[in-house]
Amino acid sequence: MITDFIVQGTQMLLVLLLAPLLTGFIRKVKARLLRHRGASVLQPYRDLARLMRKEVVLAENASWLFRITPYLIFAATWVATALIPTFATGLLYSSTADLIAIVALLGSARFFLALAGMDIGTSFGGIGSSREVLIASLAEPAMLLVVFTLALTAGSTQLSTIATFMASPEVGLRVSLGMALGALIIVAIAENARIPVDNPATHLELTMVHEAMVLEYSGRHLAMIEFAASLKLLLYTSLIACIFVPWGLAVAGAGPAAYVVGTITYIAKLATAGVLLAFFETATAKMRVFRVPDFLGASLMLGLLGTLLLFVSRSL
Amino acid sequence: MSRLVIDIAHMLAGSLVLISFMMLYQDRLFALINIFALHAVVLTLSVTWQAYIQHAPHLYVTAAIALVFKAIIIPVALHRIIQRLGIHRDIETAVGIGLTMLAGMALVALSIVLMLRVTSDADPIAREDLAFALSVILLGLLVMVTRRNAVSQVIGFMSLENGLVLAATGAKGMPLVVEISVAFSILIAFIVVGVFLFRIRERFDTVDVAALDEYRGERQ
Amino acid sequence: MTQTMVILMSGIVGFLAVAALAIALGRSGAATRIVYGASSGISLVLLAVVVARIVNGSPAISFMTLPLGLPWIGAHFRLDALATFFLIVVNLGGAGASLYGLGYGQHETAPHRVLPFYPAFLAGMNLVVLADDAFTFLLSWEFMSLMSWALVMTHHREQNNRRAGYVYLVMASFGTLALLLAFGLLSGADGHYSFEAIRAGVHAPPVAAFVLALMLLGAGSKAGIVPLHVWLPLAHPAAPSHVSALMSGVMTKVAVYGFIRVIFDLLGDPAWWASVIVLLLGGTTAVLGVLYALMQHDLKRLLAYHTVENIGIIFIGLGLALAFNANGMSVAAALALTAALFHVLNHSLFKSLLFFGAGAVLSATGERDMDKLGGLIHRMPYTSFAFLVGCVAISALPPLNGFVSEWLTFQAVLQSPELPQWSLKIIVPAVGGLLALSAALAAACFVKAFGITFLGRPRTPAAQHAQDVDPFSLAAMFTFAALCFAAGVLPGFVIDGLSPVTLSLLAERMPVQANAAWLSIVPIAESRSSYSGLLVFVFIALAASLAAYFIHRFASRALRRGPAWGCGFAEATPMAQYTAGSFAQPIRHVFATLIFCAREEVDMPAPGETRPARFIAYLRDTIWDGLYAPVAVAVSYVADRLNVLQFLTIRRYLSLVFLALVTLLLVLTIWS
Amino acid sequence: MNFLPFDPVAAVLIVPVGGAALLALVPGYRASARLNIVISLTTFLSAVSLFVVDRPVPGTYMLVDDLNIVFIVLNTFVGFTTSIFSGSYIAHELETGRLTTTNLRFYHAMYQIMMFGMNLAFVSGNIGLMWVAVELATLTTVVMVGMYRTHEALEAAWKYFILGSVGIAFALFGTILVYMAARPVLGEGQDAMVWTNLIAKASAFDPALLNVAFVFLLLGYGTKVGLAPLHAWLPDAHAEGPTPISAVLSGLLLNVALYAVLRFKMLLAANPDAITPGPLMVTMGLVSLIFAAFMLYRRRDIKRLFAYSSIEHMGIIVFAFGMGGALANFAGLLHMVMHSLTKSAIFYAVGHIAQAKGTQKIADIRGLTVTHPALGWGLVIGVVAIAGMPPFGVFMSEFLVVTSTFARQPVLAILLVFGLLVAFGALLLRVTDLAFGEPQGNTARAEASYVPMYVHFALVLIAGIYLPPPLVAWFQHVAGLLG
Repeated sequence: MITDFIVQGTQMLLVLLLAPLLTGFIRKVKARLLRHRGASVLQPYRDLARLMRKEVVLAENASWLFRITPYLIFAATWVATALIPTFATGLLYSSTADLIAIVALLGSARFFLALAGMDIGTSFGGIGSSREVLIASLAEPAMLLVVFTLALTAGSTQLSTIATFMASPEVGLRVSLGMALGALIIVAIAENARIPVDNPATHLELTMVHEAMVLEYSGRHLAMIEFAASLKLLLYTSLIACIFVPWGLAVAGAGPAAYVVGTITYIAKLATAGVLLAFFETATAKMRVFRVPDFLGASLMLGLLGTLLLFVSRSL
Repeated sequence: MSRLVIDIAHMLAGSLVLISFMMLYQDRLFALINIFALHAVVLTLSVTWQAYIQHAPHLYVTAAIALVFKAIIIPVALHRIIQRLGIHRDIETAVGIGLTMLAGMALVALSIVLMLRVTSDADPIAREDLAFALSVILLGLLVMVTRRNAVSQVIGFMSLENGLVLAATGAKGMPLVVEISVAFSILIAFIVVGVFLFRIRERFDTVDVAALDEYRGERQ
Repeated sequence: MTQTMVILMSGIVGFLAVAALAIALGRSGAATRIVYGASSGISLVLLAVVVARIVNGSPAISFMTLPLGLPWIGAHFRLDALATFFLIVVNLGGAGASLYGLGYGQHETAPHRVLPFYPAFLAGMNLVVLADDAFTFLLSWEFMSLMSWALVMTHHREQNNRRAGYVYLVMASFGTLALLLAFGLLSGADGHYSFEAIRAGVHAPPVAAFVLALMLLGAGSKAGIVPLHVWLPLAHPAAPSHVSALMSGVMTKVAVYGFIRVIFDLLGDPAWWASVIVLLLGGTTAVLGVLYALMQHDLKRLLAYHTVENIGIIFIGLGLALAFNANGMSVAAALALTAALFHVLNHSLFKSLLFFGAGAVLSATGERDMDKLGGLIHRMPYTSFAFLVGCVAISALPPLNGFVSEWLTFQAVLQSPELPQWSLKIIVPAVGGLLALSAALAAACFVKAFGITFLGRPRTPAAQHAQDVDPFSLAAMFTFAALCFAAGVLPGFVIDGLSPVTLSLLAERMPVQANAAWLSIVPIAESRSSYSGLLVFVFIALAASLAAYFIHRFASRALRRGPAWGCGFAEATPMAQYTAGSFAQPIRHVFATLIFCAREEVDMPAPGETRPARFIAYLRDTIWDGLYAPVAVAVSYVADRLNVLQFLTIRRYLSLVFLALVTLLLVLTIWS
Repeated sequence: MNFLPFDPVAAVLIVPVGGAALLALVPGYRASARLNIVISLTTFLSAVSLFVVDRPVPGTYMLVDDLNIVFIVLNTFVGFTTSIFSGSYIAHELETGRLTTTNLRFYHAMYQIMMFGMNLAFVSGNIGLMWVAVELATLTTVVMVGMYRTHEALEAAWKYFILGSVGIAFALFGTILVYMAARPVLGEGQDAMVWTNLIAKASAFDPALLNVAFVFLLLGYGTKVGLAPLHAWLPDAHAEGPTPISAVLSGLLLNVALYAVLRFKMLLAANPDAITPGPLMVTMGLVSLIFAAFMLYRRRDIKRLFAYSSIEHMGIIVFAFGMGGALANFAGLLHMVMHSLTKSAIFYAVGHIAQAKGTQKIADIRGLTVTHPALGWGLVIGVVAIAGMPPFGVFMSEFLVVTSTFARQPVLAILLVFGLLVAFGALLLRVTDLAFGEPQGNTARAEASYVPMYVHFALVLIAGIYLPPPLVAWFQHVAGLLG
């Protein structure tokens, strides 16, 4: 019991610690790929600290909603992330929410972010929110279809169960799982506002989505949001990791040794994911907003096909 | 009951039908009226005959009414009306005479088929009578339907009613026959007077039914 | 007949008495307070009675027969588990709406057109749920429609409201006639109208098929299944807001009740393919409903359309239940049915709440058009908070109740692999996808609804000078908000409360939730899936407050108000803010181009021209144009053709008679 | 035990006749209007006494049984309420000068004669007598339809007269045929025309003859029922005559004719070999229903609108009897009663509305519930009731017809439902215009007698929820006889 508690706690802290690092790491790699030296890997931590110390400049007509939103987003994302088996399955609170609930938690975060974008009443906030909900309205179903595929394969929506199942030899290689992976990656890119859907670095008004929503935020609020963003990125990477490369995950109740191994493999996975993402982002260009639906539609199709092919492969 | 009796009844009833046919192909009002008078006379005869063979004295009353009222009063009245109202004398028909005749044939055939097949066990007179009565009724209706002007329609109706009387008298021992014929005479009187009244009240310029239909709700 | 029944019946009689009283009181000022006070009182009593039944877990079914209705049958009433649950829904909504009405009713311009019908409407809904024979059922059903129609006609001087009332009542009686036919089939030629008799009877497959179709037409048209939904977005907004709340939140549920009662209870077990129809209808309804809603800029109409979406979700649940039940998977069936019923309860809660909010906005600003509102969160903090809760709940976001029922539905969808039929194997996940899509779109829809109405800067003086509403309305809203929260955080109790229903209809129930760890809910087994609204809430609350605490404690807490940054663009006029239309533009571009033939027309003046640039967006309601307009055209065509017969000459009429006679004689000749 | 000093049946007939004579003499419309009410009330009371005294033995001419007892009482009741309504209606007509006092003498006398005719038709136990009575009633109404002497009125009366006369002729021929059929069995003379004998011996009659007879009777009396395509007289007669007459026409005369048809249907039902009249009646009923339903859409005149709705309902009733069977027949009988109560009430409302607004054009009447709440809501209630909405009585009958039909003849039921829906659409459309919206036209208060209207509605409402057992028993018995 106690150990479980400790494990859960460390898991929660671990994700907090690793999230900015991952962001920084990806930036570093991208910079390298572009032959810049790039900022230090620890830069995100510094940014967060700086932002937190700065005073908040709040628009006159900002409402209470605008002020509490950052904390809500952060909390929701954090809780969601904390429920994903990073280095060990069968966490104490894993029964709190299954995969569907995790998706929904992110949904709540987005809901409030979109509202906050509209609170000041600037056109940019409007652009951001309306585009964000458009993307979400396609990404969420795609995500859920991926969840279906997994759940129908593993017979559960409980991440730990899925992970253990995927680790088990009986999975084998399945077309539908491949499709699910593809869909999930597309969703992850869209959800984290990465190229080609959105560009985390740009502030070019007409193209930005996420940045447009948070345009009015400053100081600690902005810090919370940035933090939440990087947590989300971590969440998706570790989600993909724990589902599709579940190896090395420590089983609940295993000794500390297993946990250490789990942690190391986990970090390794993150690193590879980061490098891959960086490669991808440097290789592709940002697409027009109204091409995004097609992009996501593809993932929707993949998800659906995955679900349907599942039965075919079952029946074979 | 001797064969002769039946034949006479048969003959009279049949001639009624024949006269109805004559009405069908009349195209002049006065001629039509005269023929109707003839119709009434024949009816009188047949009713009288029925009264005689059924030993039903009250039928003589009916016969009398038919004679006086239909054969004399009404035709005269109609003549008057036509002159008074200056209705032009020839009847514009809605359907061509020939077609009307054919329709008449069909109707007679229909009624005979229907009736003969019906009362196979009833006594022959009644049967024949019914058959002819039905055809007279249908022919009368046909006249009403195919003629455009009110007078000829009235005549059509009256011949129809003659058919009824024929049937009623043919129905042996039927009560109320006299009352009914009286009632009908009154009805017809109403109609005729109605035609007349409209004229007097300056309501309608002609008694062509089409003219009545000018005044119709919802034509605003 | 038991004491409970007596109380319920006297309550209903009480409603009718209040209606009579309202007529007597006429336009007197006190009328509003008296009527709504009495109504809420009675509803609360009825609510207490039925809730007590659930709490005591008394499974006994109470009957009552009155010497009314059809003479040789009498009026039967029956209170079983299903009825109990729906009575809770009805009277909860009734009590809330009446409470709200106490305040909102004061703004009513024509109270004498509302007060007599309002309690009668409540009585009608209660009667439908209690009725236990076909005649009583339909009588109450149609009475309910009639009373709500009268309420829709309250503001009859507006052409649109009259049209709404017309379309509504015609659709309603269409539905009733369909139900008539359905019951005609069920009760047979010699009229076994009592539900016992119908239950006892065996219904051949074709009969069952017809009944299902007719029920989908009858109950579906009242619930608002696409394409029978057209009356709903017209009628619901036209009524006074608390009535809209009742119509959207409760009356549609009564329709769902009718469907469940007939299909699950009276008809026995329909064949599996029945579920296919229900599922597909549910899926389409859900998605189309929310898309319609997204296109609206009238707040109440948006809510009304959104009701269509939720009905779709409920019917998806019912369809799943049918599918599993037909294949003997009663556990899964119980799960699906529970999900559907849970959503019934949820929707009645948050839809009423949202309509209350819309009504508050309406009475504070006199506006229903979102494009004329904005920034209300500053002027009406309480209303906007309650409305926000409603939005979060209806968007199916944890930890509120909307999420729980949709989560359960998803869990039911995930049972599909065990289904033997291939078509179901394929369709169920696809429908699950539709469900997910509609959920996501719903979130978008309510970001828009709340954002445009309450956030940003006020677009009109009306919005600028709005004041928060009276305590009664607020009380009603906050009660329902609290209920949404409770149902979301402690779903286990609701599920256990629903178990008698599933037991009575499917002879199966979901596992007992009350003693699950951390009050989490476990549909099948914890290893498969589980969710704990309580923990999620606690964690979020903790995390948020921790973060806030640490930052304020150890980092800065300084704050300065300044003009909005907006990339340096000074915001010109509030009207330049994003409007409902512009917010929905991307989604319209993606989805509606196909479904609503949406077109956009940009008219940009050449440089130097002084005329303003124009942007016009065209939308067509394809369903109306494709389905209803033709009917209207056809009817008026036939009417015109036949109308000639009013203007014939006497001779022609005579010829008609003549022809009739000859035909009949001919028929006779040929016949014999 | 017959403790009454008088014979109710005789009273029902004699009172109106005497009244007519009296009214013909009384000058001054106030007195005569009051007298009219008193006479009608007396007739009604003596009819009610039929409930308490034991029924007279069926004689050669008179007959009181389960079928007609209800209709006699209903008839006299509506006659009574209408006389009240007519009182206030006539007053207004005099003010506007559409009628003169001399007209009124005639009017009141005729009114009572008409009541006499209808009562006679109901109590007569003899097909000949019934024929005479129905025709008497018809002719009197013809005269009253022409009362206003406008072009339209005279034209309507003329049309009614001609078509009615043809109907009379048919009915008579049918009657003769029935007599012919009965004579071989029952011997010559009156006996062969008495209901009780006819029914008793019907099985021995020549079926083929009965068939032909029924065709003529159906068309003859059907003309007065207003079944399409024999309906042509009905809308204009309703629209152009004084409204009390419209009320009586729709409420009572149609019932009288229908009653006659029912009697003869019983006759056929009692003869095993005769054709089942069902199909004929079902067809005519459906045709009338659907035809009238569509006609409702293009009506511009408020009284003509409800006249067509009467055709529609006659269609429903005839359909119900055509379907036959315990439920449908019961429904038909119930529907007859409900329709005559509701429709006459509607005409009361319409009469006052037309007077208050000074027009019968639907287009000129708007927002009645605002300007004349009592009348406006009365109209709404009436339409709701006649459209078969609960909790009114028509709903029960329509419920029974539709449900019992669908189980036996799905297609017919669907046609029926289609007709009902179309008709409902039209009526609702009109009443929405009439009763709601921005008020239009004259908004002066109408001095009207609301009592009769709302009494009728109250009765219909009660009947929709609770039917008194004896009524049910009688109807069920008759339903059995109707086969």
